[in-house]
Amino acid sequence: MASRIDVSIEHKHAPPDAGASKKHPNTCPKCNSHYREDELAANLRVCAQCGYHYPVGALERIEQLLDPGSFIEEAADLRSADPLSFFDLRSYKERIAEAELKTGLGDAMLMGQGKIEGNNCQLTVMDFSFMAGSMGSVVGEKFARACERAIERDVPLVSVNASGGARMQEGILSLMQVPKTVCAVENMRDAHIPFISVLTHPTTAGLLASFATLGDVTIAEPGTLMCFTGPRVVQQTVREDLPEDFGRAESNYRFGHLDAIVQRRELKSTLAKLLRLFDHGR
Amino acid sequence: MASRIDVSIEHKHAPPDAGASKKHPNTCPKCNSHYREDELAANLRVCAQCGYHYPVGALERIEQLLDPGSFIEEAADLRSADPLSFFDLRSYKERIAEAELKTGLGDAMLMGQGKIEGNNCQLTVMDFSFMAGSMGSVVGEKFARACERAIERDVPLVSVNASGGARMQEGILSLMQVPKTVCAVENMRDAHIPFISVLTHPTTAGLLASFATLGDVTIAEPGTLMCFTGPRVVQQTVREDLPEDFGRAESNYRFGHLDAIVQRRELKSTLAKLLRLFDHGR
Amino acid sequence: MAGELELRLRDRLAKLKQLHLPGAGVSDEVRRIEHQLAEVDTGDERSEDEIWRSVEFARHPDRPYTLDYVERLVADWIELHGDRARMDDPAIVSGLGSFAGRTVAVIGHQKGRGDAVQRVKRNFGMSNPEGYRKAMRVMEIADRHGFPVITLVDTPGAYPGVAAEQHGQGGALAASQAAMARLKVPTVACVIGEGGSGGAIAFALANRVLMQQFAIYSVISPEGCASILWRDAGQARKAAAAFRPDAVHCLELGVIDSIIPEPEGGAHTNFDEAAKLLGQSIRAALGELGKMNGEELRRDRRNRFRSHGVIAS
Amino acid sequence: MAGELELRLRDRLAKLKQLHLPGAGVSDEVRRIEHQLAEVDTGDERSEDEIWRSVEFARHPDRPYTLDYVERLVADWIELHGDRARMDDPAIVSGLGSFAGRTVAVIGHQKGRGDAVQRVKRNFGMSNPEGYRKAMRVMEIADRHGFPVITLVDTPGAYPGVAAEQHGQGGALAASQAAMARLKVPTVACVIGEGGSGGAIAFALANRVLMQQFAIYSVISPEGCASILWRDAGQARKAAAAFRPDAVHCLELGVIDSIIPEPEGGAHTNFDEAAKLLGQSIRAALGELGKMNGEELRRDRRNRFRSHGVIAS
Ligand SMILES: [Zn+2]
Ligand SMILES: [Zn+2]
Repeated sequence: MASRIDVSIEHKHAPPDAGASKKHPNTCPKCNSHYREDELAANLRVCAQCGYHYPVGALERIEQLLDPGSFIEEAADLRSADPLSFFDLRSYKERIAEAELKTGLGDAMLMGQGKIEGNNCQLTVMDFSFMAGSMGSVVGEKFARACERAIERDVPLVSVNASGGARMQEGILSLMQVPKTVCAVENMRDAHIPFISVLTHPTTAGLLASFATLGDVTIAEPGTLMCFTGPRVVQQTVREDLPEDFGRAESNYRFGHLDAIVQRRELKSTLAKLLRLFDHGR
Repeated sequence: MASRIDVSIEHKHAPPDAGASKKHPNTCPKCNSHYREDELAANLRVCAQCGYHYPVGALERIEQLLDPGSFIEEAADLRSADPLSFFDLRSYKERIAEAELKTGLGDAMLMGQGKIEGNNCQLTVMDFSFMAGSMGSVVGEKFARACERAIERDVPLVSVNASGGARMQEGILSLMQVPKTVCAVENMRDAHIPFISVLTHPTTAGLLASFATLGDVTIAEPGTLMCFTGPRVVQQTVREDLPEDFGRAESNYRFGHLDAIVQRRELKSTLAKLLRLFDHGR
Repeated sequence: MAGELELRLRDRLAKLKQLHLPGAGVSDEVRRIEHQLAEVDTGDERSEDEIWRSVEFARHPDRPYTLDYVERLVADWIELHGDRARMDDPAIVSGLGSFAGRTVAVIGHQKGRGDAVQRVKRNFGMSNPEGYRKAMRVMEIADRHGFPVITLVDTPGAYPGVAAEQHGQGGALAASQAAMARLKVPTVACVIGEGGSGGAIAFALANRVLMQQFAIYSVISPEGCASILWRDAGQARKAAAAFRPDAVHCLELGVIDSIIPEPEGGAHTNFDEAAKLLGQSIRAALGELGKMNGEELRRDRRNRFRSHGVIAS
Repeated sequence: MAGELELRLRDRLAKLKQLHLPGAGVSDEVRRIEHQLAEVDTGDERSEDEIWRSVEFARHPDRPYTLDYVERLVADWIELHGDRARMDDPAIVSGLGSFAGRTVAVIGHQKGRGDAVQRVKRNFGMSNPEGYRKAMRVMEIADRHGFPVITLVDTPGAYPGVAAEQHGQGGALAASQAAMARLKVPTVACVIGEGGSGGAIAFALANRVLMQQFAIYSVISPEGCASILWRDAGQARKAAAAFRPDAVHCLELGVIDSIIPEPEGGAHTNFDEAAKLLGQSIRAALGELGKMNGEELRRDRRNRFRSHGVIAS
């Protein structure tokens, strides 16, 4: 059993262009253009020079997508427990506390209801900056509740995803969020509730193996890394160079896994169009 | 529009080892062994030397598979009309009459009920020697009725196929047998009637695009050519050498299109096993 | 030709009214033939030249293709891509949009227009199995959300390539039909150009099958038929005259429900007018189907195809 | 360890009996915990050594694999091959057979035994997306014909290859779970060796999830966890002790429904005995499920997974 192949569902490091750089966060990692914070925010955090899509936090994403003032957050009080009393180099409790401080969020997902160009929907938005957007019990529970609310209210669910995978500090319970959220989607499906999944950089591992790929319509922002196993682990396994856009939205689109790649500036209008279409069939 | 690519669903000539040879029909086209008629029949028309599966006519196939005396033919009186008054080098009427004389059959399919190792089933068996097993209105009608009888009697359907495709002398009506038989299978499916499809050399074109690939379980005899477009036409299109077993059961098995390749000597017991299994779930 | 066709239709109608074929959905057939009789216009038996003109118009490089109609008839169009397994087949387009005020799914073959590069890019409208699998995915979405499905058929046939065979072309064509047979939403298929054999029928198992005036619909291409039966592909005109892939003949045989008129001189002479006429016919067909529930739509569709074929016994 | 586990279970049970979590299927959870309490055997908190023994046994090259159990437990076995699109994945076996007098579908990961060639042939039990698609096809057949589905889980994980990613590994894992969530027949999943993350969960969305005594079930391999969190794959033992992939811990968390005993010294020491014990547990689980109809089975299954997770709010 000496040389086992590692098949973790978690890719091992933050993906290359989401924080690994030592540059100022407002400097474009692709073309080095630099922007003032207000400039960048006004341009939806897209590089005006080269089109690079910077990461967007959950709160800012909600501002970008929802009609002003329409968002009503739900299940905001949910917090992670520490069922395994998990301790590696530091304790899980400490990591959580740090993430809360850094992001101002209770966990890696915001959930609630809102309107997009006047169309009601249930919404989940993930934030990669909270422990790499990892899915533990809180993310799983919020997503499951979002599905239940969508059914109760008879409105579509829009899910904006960004995640490195399962939150391994919750051990097997983090894996259980995968089937739990799949079941939640299946309940929506039986109730004929539309589900639109939006993949943003990066959406990988446990997220791809659960609800993120189960949308009626699945779209991604340009450049989104969306792979089950991360490029580093795949390369380690196959021991050869990977295609340049391996695992990216552009490659996934060619291989038939995406309905569309949508520029961030078109995301709101695209979602509104989809919500209108799904509404007019009912 | 000079160099159109031809995409006929009918492959143009009888497949290489089903009659093209000028050898005596009891001489093995693979290894040249020669058998007396009674020898060959006793060995289910399989070459004792090399395992080559000779073609089997519908009546002999029924003898091989069904419990003695259990077959009751149905819809035996159906005959082709000539809706287009079709005439190419000869008239369709003349071709039909010749096929009837040559084979003693009314068309390219026998249909009825019977038992396999005591298990009741509805059965359709095709005969390639009747106009290359082509599917016109009679084959379509017999197959549709077989599905209806299977539903009425609540017994599985076993279909033993051998066909070059649609019978183009019936024009667009031959194409209509494709969706007609698909609908018949869908009605069986809704009624939870098991359907086992057996592919024998050759089962191609219109047959593959209709009921032959829609079995709950799909098996083939070794060497069966089972392609939608024949090798000759494909080669003409791609202008390169085809893989040696292109379109054969062995290739289709590797590519995931067959549940099993079953030797003729095992076919009866395999069908019996499947009928038992589907019966014990009910 | 209406004299001849009308006689045949009336004859068939009379026979059907006497007959009780098991499972043949006779009353549907009667209804359809009555409808056809109302649609048939006057004229004589089609000549070899007239039939060949349909072949040429159906294949005309300037003929409107699926996306030309989508552009003119469908609002809020969003194309849905990919089979979720291996590729996005460019020879087939599928998507959602708003037609006559209601959300529909549109699925069609797509030929490339213009230079060789564009035509090759769309593979001449010849799909790989993955294209049919993409279409089935979109059908399933439409079914679950109650969107009617409109298919636009325009293909020389399924692609006869090595990978297409290896990836299960025959099975994909069958599965696509099975998926259409299963839908609980209204479905309308329109042959808008070449209705080429298996590749076409995979999208044509619909409640209503319409055909443009100069479209063709056939089990085999004229060239293919000629080379098999006459052993000479050059006899294509003769073959076409023998199996008659034109719309009037298809209507005569009850294979289609009605003929959609084209602009004088063919659809390629006036895209807007062709689209308007196509849209009207689809709208009318969907209107008729609107009264049926899911189970009735399924039964209607399967009975429609159950009745095809002519038997002498 | 039962002292500790028993206390936790009783504590959890007490809490659940007071609580009303929305949608959490509390009464099912109560029933399950009561069942677990009855099953727990006595012992102390597992040591690092004991947990590592489970890792070693679960991966033991002589451990019985899916087909070893099929051979011993299933009559009239017929393996069903192929995804009907691209390949027959040898890392997954699926088929029909007779178990305890009734037709069932069995689906499982399959490792190769013996030399490197055999092990590579089965790709070490690591499936490509096509393998999950084959399994879904067999699930659908089982569902339509009313055959219970038994899955045997034994994989280091889904295959981390280039083509696997290109052909949609993540989506296939999700789709396989969705298919299992949809079934209207009883389903029992058994972790018989390595229950490795996504590759395992794709077959584990069942009404009852059982686990052999020395099997492991985890979100990540000990080596993977160690190399991420400790930045040193050599710390695998320590990582395993931290996230505890052993059966007792999984039972403690309510992730599995019961532990299937193995022969003294592990399943690899006595295939027949291991198979007998596995067969008894599956039979018992199917027996329990036999009383539910299709809708109840679906609901039971989804409620089962709805309750997983621990939240502090
Ligand atoms: Zn830039
Ligand atoms: Zn021989």
